[in-house]
Amino acid sequence: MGQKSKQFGSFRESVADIPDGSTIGFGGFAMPGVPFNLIKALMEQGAKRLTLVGNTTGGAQQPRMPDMGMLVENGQVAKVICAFTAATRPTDVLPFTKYYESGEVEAELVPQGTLAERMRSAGAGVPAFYTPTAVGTELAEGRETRVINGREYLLEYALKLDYAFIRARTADSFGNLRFHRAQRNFCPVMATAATCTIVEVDEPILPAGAIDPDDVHTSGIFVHRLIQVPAEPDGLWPTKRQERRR
Amino acid sequence: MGQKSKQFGSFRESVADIPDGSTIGFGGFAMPGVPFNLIKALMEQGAKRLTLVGNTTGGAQQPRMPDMGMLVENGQVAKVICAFTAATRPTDVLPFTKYYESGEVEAELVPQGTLAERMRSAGAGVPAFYTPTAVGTELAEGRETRVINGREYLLEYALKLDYAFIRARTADSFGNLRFHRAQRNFCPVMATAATCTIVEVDEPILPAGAIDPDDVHTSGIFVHRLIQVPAEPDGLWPTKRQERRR
Amino acid sequence: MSETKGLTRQQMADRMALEFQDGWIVNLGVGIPTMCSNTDTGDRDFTYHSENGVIGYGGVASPEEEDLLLVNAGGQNVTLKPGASVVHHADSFAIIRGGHIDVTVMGAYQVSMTGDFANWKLKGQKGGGIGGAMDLAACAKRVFIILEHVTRAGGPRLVTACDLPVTARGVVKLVSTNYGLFEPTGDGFLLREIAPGLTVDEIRATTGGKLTVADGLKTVQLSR
Amino acid sequence: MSETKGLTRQQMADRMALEFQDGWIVNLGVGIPTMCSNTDTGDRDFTYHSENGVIGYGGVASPEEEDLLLVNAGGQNVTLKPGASVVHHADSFAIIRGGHIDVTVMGAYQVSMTGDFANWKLKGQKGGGIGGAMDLAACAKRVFIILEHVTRAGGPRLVTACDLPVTARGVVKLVSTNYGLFEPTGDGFLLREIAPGLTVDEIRATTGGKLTVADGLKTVQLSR
Repeated sequence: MGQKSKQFGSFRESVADIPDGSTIGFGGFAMPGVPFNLIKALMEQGAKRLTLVGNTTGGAQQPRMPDMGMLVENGQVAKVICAFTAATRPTDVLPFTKYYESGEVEAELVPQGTLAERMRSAGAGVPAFYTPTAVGTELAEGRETRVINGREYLLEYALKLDYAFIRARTADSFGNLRFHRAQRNFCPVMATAATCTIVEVDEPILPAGAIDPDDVHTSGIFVHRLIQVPAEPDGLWPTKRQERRR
Repeated sequence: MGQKSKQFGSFRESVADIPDGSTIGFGGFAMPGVPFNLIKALMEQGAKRLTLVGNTTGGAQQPRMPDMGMLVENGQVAKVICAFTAATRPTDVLPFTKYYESGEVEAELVPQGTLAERMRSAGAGVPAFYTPTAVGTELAEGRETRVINGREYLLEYALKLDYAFIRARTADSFGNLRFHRAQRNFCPVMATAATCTIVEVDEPILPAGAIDPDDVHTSGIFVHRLIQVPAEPDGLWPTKRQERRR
Repeated sequence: MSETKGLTRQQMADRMALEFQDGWIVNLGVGIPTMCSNTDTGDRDFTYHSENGVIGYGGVASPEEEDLLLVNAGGQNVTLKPGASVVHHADSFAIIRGGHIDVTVMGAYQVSMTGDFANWKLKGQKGGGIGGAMDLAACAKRVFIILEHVTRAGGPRLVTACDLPVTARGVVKLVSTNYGLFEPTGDGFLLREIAPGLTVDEIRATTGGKLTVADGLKTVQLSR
Repeated sequence: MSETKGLTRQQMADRMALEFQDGWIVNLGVGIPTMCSNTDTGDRDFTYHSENGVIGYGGVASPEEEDLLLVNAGGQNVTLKPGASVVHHADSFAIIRGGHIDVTVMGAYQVSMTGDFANWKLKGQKGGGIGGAMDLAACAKRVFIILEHVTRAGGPRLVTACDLPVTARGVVKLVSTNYGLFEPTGDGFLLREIAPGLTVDEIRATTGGKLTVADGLKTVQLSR
């Protein structure tokens, strides 16, 4: 279903052409689904003035793995769009905080479900939708609302991505993907919202047709580049989190 | 994950409490996914003044299996909401047409993607969304549009269902479903939009946990009643369509 | 359909299919557009998408291959190519509405010189058959139309303005008829290629709006 | 957290969990709310939903059971119950926004007598941690809050009006604190059950708005 191979030989090559100023979505929720290897490659590649989209800037957990916050610390980021600019527990201070407070980096704080739906809408050709989320809060101040059937809703706009960086368990050569358990999270949604979706894959890439059509989580029509993650230490893999101290 | 069984012993029992005036969605696109047995049971049950939602009123194909049009012919229907009130080829006259033209039954004609998205929105708590579909056409006359980023869009509202009648290949006792190939179509979407989802299932109902969590198409949280389809002739199964004559 | 001049139905589809580029995601309407999948496009290979959520279907199934629960948008039992997948209807139209379809090929009653087209409702009909046509028409990256050049009564189908209810406005990029290959230009049609046995004058006489002719007008090349 | 009067954190969670009805779909926030899953609710059984799309998770995984790619919303490695399934983030929040969650239990800094609550941003903070809280708060069928009854400085957390930025307005149905079980009433709070060792006067002195007391006030029954 097309002659061009989607398989790339290295993470470096797979991110080489990403220009300054790109908007990039990063899959992942806690460890599962985070594209550690692509983030590392992007830090080496050095693109600047990026807009990053993801659940959180990261950095609150140990051991720390490559996250959006590291790109901030690396001076590559103009803006982040995420559901947390601070950690869930106020006593955890994120590395991101000082860059945000100093004004070095801009942030747009979006409720997690609205964030997911804005990207889903971008992929689905819906330019705007109404949601009850955040009505009556600081986030709705000065924004357009509308009463439908007696309830107040906030207007939210689609959020398109230039690139999506995601991680999957299994892929075939056409780019069909399967995720394992909570690895799925934002990954399939970002794939639909992005002009170019780059996937780091846990397992060796299978021939097209090896995944039953009923079992595909993300169709290859949304996937543009595939790279298999090598074994450690060459590849970065999820690790067990250290227990928090109380 | 709850003590109450979702399994019903007969189609008759599974539709017994459906009141007059209900809005019911019918899965299916061509033969796959059509809940033939539930439609038959509803014809016997006799609820009146129903609003039916589905792709088409049916009846253009041979052999004719239970379809929305039969409920119309049975005098049970006030309104249909669908993507076809006439067949794709104008020379095929649907049985529905005479009821519609005489004004006995009302119809709301909705583009297929808008129909699916309106139900998805109902299930997803989105009361309204914008779409480029049908802008500039007869369907948009007198309706609210809005220009976003230079393009004109039509405002569409969520479409909730009281009941969804769908057909699946596999189910477990919690109601998790899997569909085979094109059987999926509207079925998972209608399940999310309905207050009560009733499923006719091709295969014997499995114990909870028999379907890998990564392989579930529709979560049991959207499913309320399950009935296994008996073998023919007691159960109605898809059959090969007759070839059309040119 | 009555005997017509110029290209056969399969030839009209073949000419259109030669426009597809390798790797395109293609949605084919019922009728003549479906015949595009029979065209030999050499090394170029496509992913066929169907409104009911089947991505990557192949040819019509032989009796041995037939799966009653696997149909395309025309209700035909089809096969799957390696790499195929299935999604539900909302996701299938998210693919369409989201602009992920590279080309949709549809039949029509009329195409106007401004790129409007009509294919869902006859004159005086109450209701009609929209199906996925309005979503595809408004949202695919390219809308290509295949139709017979003239009506049974001999009137034009390429018209200055549609007098039937339109499916979408200003979207048609290319039209394949039995008389040739055309592009709507706003104030008429550009004849890009002419069918063997037709003359420009014949075409001009049966086409609405101004007919312009491509420099060095070529004849449609036929492989069958 | 400092030593407090009345119920322990687990007891506050236990009391709340006893409100859940058989078959409910339950979303538990990080911290004390998660402890609701430890409560013995007898024959009643629930489906736990997590924002990241895990439907039907079970307890925290033992080292042998641990799957690094299976976490709940708090990032804990969990197990799955029979009947579990996984969806992506947009579908997971479609479940939330669509009103399919029977109850969400969250922690908070403040709850007001009109049912507003605040849990995403501290005073003077730039930005904050919203996560899925605003979606859950606005859309779950019931919002239950568990919090310590007084601040470290001894001030009330059940207040006449939140002075922190709110997460949602008018949504809180029930509050479990170490002092007892409360319902916001619009102009104050209804004390439904009192914790052992507390007096109504102590509670009144540390609660914003008017405190009303349920007829035949019961003491919170503790199983541990």
